[in-house]
Amino acid sequence: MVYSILIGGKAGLGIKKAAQVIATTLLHDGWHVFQQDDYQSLIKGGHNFSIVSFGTEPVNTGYSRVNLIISLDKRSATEHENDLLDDSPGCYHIYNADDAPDGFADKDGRHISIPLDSLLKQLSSSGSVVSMAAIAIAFSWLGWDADKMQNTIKKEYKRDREENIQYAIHVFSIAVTHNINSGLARLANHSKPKSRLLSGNQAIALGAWAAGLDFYYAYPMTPASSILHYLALKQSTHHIYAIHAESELAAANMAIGSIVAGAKTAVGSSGGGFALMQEAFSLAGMVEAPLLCILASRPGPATGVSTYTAQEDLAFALHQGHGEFGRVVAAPDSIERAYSLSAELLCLAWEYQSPVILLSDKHLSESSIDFEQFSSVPFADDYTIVAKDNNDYTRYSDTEDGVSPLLFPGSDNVDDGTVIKWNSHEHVALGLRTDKARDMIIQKDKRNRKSHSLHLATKRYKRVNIYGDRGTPVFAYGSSVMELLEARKYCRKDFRIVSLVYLLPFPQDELNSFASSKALVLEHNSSGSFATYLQQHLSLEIVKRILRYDGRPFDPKELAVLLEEYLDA
Amino acid sequence: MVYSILIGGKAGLGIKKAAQVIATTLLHDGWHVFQQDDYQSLIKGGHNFSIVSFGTEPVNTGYSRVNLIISLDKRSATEHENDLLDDSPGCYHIYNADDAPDGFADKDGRHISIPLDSLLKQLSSSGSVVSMAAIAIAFSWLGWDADKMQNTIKKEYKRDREENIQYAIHVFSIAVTHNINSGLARLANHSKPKSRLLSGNQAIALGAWAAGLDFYYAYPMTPASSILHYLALKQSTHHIYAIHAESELAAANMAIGSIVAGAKTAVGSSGGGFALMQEAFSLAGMVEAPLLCILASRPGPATGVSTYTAQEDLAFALHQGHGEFGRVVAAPDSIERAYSLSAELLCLAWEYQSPVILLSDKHLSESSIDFEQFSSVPFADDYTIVAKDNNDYTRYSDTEDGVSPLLFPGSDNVDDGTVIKWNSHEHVALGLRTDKARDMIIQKDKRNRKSHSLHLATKRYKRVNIYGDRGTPVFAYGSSVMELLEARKYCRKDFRIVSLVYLLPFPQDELNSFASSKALVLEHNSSGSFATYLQQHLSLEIVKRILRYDGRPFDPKELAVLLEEYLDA
Amino acid sequence: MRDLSTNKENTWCTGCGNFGILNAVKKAITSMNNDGTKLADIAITTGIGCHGKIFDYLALNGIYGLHGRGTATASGIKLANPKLKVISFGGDGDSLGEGLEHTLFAAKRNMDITLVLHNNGNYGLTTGQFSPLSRVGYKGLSTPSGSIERPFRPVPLLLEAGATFVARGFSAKPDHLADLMVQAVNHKGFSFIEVMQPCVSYNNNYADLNQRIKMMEIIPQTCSMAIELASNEEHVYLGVFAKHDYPSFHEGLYADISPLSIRLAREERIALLNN
Amino acid sequence: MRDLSTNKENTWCTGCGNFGILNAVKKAITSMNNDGTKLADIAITTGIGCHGKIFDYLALNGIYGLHGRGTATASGIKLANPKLKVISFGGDGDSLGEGLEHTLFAAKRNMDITLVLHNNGNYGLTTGQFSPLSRVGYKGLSTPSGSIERPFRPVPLLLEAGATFVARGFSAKPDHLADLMVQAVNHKGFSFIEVMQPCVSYNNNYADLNQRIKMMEIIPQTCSMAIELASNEEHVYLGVFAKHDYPSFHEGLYADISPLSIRLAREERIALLNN
Ligand SMILES: Cc1ncc(C[n+]2csc(CCOP(=O)(O)OP(=O)(O)O)c2C)c(N)n1
Ligand SMILES: Cc1ncc(C[n+]2csc(CCOP(=O)(O)OP(=O)(O)O)c2C)c(N)n1
Ligand code: SF4
Ligand code: SF4
Ligand SMILES: [Mg+2]
Ligand SMILES: [Mg+2]
Repeated sequence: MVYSILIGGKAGLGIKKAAQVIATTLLHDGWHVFQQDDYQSLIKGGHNFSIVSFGTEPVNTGYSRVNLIISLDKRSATEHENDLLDDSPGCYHIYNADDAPDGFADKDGRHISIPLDSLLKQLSSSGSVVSMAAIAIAFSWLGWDADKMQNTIKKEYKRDREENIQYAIHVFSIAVTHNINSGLARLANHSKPKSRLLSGNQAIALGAWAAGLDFYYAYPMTPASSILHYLALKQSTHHIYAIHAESELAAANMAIGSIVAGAKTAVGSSGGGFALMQEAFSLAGMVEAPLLCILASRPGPATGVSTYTAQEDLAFALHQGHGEFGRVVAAPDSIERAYSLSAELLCLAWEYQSPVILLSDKHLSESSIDFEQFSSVPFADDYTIVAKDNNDYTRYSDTEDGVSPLLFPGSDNVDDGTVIKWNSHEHVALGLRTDKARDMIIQKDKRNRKSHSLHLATKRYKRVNIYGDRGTPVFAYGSSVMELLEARKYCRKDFRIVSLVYLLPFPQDELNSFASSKALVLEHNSSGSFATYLQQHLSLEIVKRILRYDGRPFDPKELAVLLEEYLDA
Repeated sequence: MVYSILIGGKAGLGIKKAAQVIATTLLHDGWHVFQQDDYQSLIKGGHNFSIVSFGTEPVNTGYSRVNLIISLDKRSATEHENDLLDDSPGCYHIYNADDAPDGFADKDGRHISIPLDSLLKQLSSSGSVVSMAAIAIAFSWLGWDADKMQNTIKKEYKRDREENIQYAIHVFSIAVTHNINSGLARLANHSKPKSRLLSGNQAIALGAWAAGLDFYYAYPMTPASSILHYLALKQSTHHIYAIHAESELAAANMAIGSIVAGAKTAVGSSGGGFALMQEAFSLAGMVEAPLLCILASRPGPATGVSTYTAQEDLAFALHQGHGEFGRVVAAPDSIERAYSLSAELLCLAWEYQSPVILLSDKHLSESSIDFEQFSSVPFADDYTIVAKDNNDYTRYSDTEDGVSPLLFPGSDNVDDGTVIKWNSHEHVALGLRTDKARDMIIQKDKRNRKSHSLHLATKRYKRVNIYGDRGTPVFAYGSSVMELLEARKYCRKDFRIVSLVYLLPFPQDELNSFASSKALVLEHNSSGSFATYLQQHLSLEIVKRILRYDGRPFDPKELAVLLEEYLDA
Repeated sequence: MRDLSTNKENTWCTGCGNFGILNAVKKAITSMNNDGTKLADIAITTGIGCHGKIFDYLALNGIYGLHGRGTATASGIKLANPKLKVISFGGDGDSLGEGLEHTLFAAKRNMDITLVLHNNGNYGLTTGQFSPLSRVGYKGLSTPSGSIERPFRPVPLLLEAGATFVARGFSAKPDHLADLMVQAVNHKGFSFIEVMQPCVSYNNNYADLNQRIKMMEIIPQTCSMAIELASNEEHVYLGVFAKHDYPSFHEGLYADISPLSIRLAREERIALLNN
Repeated sequence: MRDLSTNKENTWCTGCGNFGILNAVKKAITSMNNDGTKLADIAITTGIGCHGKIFDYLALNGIYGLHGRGTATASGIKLANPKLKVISFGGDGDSLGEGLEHTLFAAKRNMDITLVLHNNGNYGLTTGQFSPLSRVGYKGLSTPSGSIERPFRPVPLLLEAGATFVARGFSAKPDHLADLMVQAVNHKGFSFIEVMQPCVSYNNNYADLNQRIKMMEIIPQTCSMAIELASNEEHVYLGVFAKHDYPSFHEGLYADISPLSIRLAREERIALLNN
């Protein structure tokens, strides 16, 4: 069973934080959790809501029809009026009596009002702590006691501690009188105090860091910004430097500079910012810079819809940058996989001196799950120990696998006799510019061989995940896989989820067995670019392309109904 | 028969200009000509050469094995020593006795030296007129007389006129004593004084202008720069404004601004600059701006090889810009077609309010042919006459074909009641920003319908050219088609050239009949991206991908030999 | 005059300085309209950020373009139709970070447009990161230990770049600001208004500004006096720092011709080509 | 010291000012090497243009990057390894046009790198189009009737942006220029040298410059004096216009730590994560 709590209200009230506190408390109790946040491009006001879904099994995506709704304002009460599950007992919509829609009343004993604002005013508070009410209500619903609530708030909120607690206790006691206890028992013996809430972007950041990341350059852009913010916070403990540059162009070119000096470096943005990095991305291809690029998508084109989710950038990622050069494009299909994939990609980039793209989307990047243990992941070589006598060193020596040894200016094994030259023009082995026909062919061939080596090397990782062992294959990548995994729990018909983590090179070996199958494809865009890409490599008979392009993730049960319909067809 | 003259020497000596003068004189005499220029990224020195090929039939590309070589310096004599046709009579290599390679001598009566520098010094000239020698030698070889030469020089050179003529006469008389007359008769009754030399970039510029272009924004980048230069020269006569902006980002965003104000506008660059325009390109998709983009390719990635040719940017052009939006990508397969295609694309852009890409390459953009008559081409509507009462106007009204009427601020049919709002965010019909699920779907669907309409509309133009009516199809696009056309003159085996002028939408109707055929593909890159693209849409059996990626065009006879080999296979 | 408002829900934080700017714009447009400027002849452009939302709240023609490119799109509009009065609204991140180049080149060219810079000292919309105008030590999500970069000085910078009208206003003084806007828009050439705009959520300097502002009654006589006043540490001077005459770019390009009005017809073009 | 030359054919026009700059660089590097700077600890970056070719003629470590992005790549190098002396060579189109933003931000941050600006008043390599430093009326292929834009004033502009060492040299005075280069590279913080560089092919101002140059013996005492001298219409002043102390960006970021030297090992990282 999966249960869900939705908290809705104005931006700026701390709704996301309240949801995080609830989710964290749940996961320490041993629950698996999934938190997703729906917010608008504004700072205060409007309508935001966060959903925490939890269960005894891993929860792969959030549910939009929920067991408990906490509406802090009128708009939330209206917008979510119909989001309460009606087939389950113990479901309640607690709304703010002081800011309720006209004529909104408890129709069925499940819509209950509490005067959240007037209670707050009684305590003559500033009003910014109204989200404490959400915590109080949730705790009461979960059957947790006031002590646990107090301790939690103490731990999680630094400011206005006393006020917060007083208010929460007040609301809690009223909630208790309404007897909204869900009856959910605390999980016996499953307490996991070491577990933590981890977002997709945190997983990406930490995976790259675990593999050796030194520098991160970016210009803020939703939904990639939190990578920058998170890494900036870690400077002193993790010795990672996160630099907010003057633009994406600056970020990408600075990143390549840092790579020239030997630092493991990544950049990240969303589509618009990544578009601005394209000349530099191509530069990485030419100079053979191992640049890890994180592309977290949102609906486009142009500025698009800044705070919602989409998978519109696949073809863009596959073909970015002018001219020919090799790359890898891969998309994590879970937050855990985001961690390991980010590490794998940094390693591939360095081993094969190539740009790589980690493709994510808002839903994966900004949602969070419970996470217990950081596994050991591949680590990128630092290439500081190479042959002693480097005086004949040439940056682009022509090798069999296309990979030329790396040396870095200023590093210990480099002396005054060495000359290390990287060049954005076509070049000879030494790194000096050329326009000669023969030289052009040599270096292009070298890079092509390297790209081939890089593509072969991806086979050492798990490029495709297949979930399930019978039924129609349903293809997906990125956060769509999370939706499918969760929907599968409710689907009476068998299906297999075929999840492409590595998208380029196309994981042909792993997928050949699906040739000529009937299949479904799920993706979050209107053009079916992923389905098209699949068909370019596999002769699939795609029975249905399930396309969603309104920026919202699927509710898993809703998706299950859709899947059943198409699986029957 | 096709004849060719090659002039080689240092940059800065006016070699290209001399070749143009020869080519122009030839075409006025009724010859078809093709001029191509091989130059390096430098201003003075190095090694440049220009080739003028001419014949009684249209010449589609230049020949690198030639009938007459004029080497102004040692390097040219060495580099082109083996470029003389050995199977034809009347072939000569005239080199500079004062700057000749050691031991270089007239082995076979065809390598003849003239002391070009000392002759010049006798006239105590500045030395910048040494290219006059080329004109003199060529005229002598062509059997033209000194008067014609004098008149030509007078007409074509404004500076140092007297010096030029004196020197040319001097060289001419010596050349005559060497009796290098090719024996080529002047074409009887074929004088075409109205004919002119037209480069690919001029054709592109004039085609767009003929269709109504008002503004051109660019930042110089070879091989696109000459569009900017050419249009800048035409301001007062043609009422076209060519603006050299501070960067490609500026150019593209200024262009969209001008479109908002109702101007027909284009931008142009090569791959690196176009990469910098990608965010704005996506903006054009979202705001529905009819932006004509000219992408003239050179070898990449990054800075690449700035003055040579390549076709590496097909996938880049097809998939550019983040997010989903429609576009057309088309590549002229001749300089004439560049003129009409440029016009067609501007019209399509405006009718369907979409960005379009004209894909060219250095060889097509910077080579020149004889051109007689500018045909009437489609003309882009100026959309200034719409419904009278515009007070309910909404920029993005939801229409059946996806095309919403256009109005421009400040234009005569717009009054104070009208509000015209373009928006880079997802928007409602009025152009105000939205993040609502329903609104997102409406506008995405509208744009998709429009893209479909746009794609259908391309059918009104000749999207595919098929040359020949039997034999194996050889697929190509852009300047590769010119090479094939010329090679076909020498190929003993029949083949058909299948030239895709419109690349996106894929011209399926025109090509379905080739499904399952054996085919060859010719393109100038190392990855075979065009062949891959073809196979994604047609089940071709590609027997051979002929890939050339050293920046140089094929010599047609050399290509013919290759083709024969593969056609036999 | 018709209403300048739209039906779009306003999503600025309560108390945000942007409200004052919006008011000032409406006042300025109303006054210009009274003086004969048609609404149809006004076009606005914006960048992306809290400031950019002003686009949605103004029933005026224009384009809500890309982050940082507002002066570029504005320049394009002006060049195509010089009759239009073009006003661009930019953020400090937008116009002096991502789009610095376009801002300075518009000034250099003396492009006849107006840039209203919403200087709230941070990136409001993306949750308060430091901006090119944030003070040293500013703590935002990307600079949790405090920014180590000195801010640009917008007025001297724009003057140096070539702006021919440079002023400073305050969102809490909408009448004064409206007056500056009218002057700026009527100025022939590039006009720049730095608007001090408190951001209640991330950089609430309202009280501080309110206490430090000082009105300039006249335009400083020399450029160096203007720079000194503009960068005074104690007072935040408001008013016009500099105004001088110089031909604007479009005049240099095509004098007083309106390019779209002298377009050649289809047949004229083909005839000219074959001439 | 080993030879600083490469085997790459030099393709600058005979008489080009770039030769003087190349000479000066070699002199400066030799002198720094004599004073203990290892060649291995120097890195150069360049933009694209005639100036950029200096990359190929110098046997020094570095990257020949993209047009306009030279100071960005230089900044990235410096941040990764602060031990390196990083010198960026830029063109006027490159560093003040396409890459203006990076140039001004490097100055703003007081990034400890040196920018040598090859001011030849045009885009040499792309056949002489006008540049951000071309005078009004300059005729190039993109401005056949003469440029209508006023040039930027590089010295005042960079000063305003925050550069802490600003100087001007002349390609025909390689000894003086070499000396400026040594000072600039040794300066802690962003150093900028505008090098007046005749372009014999498109902007041959050698004679004019030669006659107008004037050496400054001392650093002007105030910023406004510096600006006045730098923008003097009659004389082209050469020398150091300003030099002051301010912490450089990398010191602000991580003091005197060298980031790559304190990298955590693989196991330390996993352990820290699971802590
Ligand atoms: C190319 C690009 N990069 C990043 C963003 C994300 N973004 C939107 S607004 C903004 C900064 C806003 O700061 P500012 O310009 O000062 O505006 P304010 O919100 O403070 O008014 C950023 C980084 C974007 N929309 N486009
Ligand atoms: C993105 C991009 N745009 C355009 C170019 C073409 N380009 C190469 S050099 C150059 C201008 C050179 O001018 P400048 O920087 O002044 O250098 P100079 O040649 O005068 O030394 C241009 C426009 C390019 N390489 N990359
Ligand atoms: S975040 Fe700041 S600038 Fe943005 S709306 Fe809120 S107060 Fe205004
Ligand atoms: S074009 Fe000018 S800058 Fe370039 S090499 Fe020649 S003289 Fe030097
Ligand atoms: Mg701001
Ligand atoms: Mg220059």
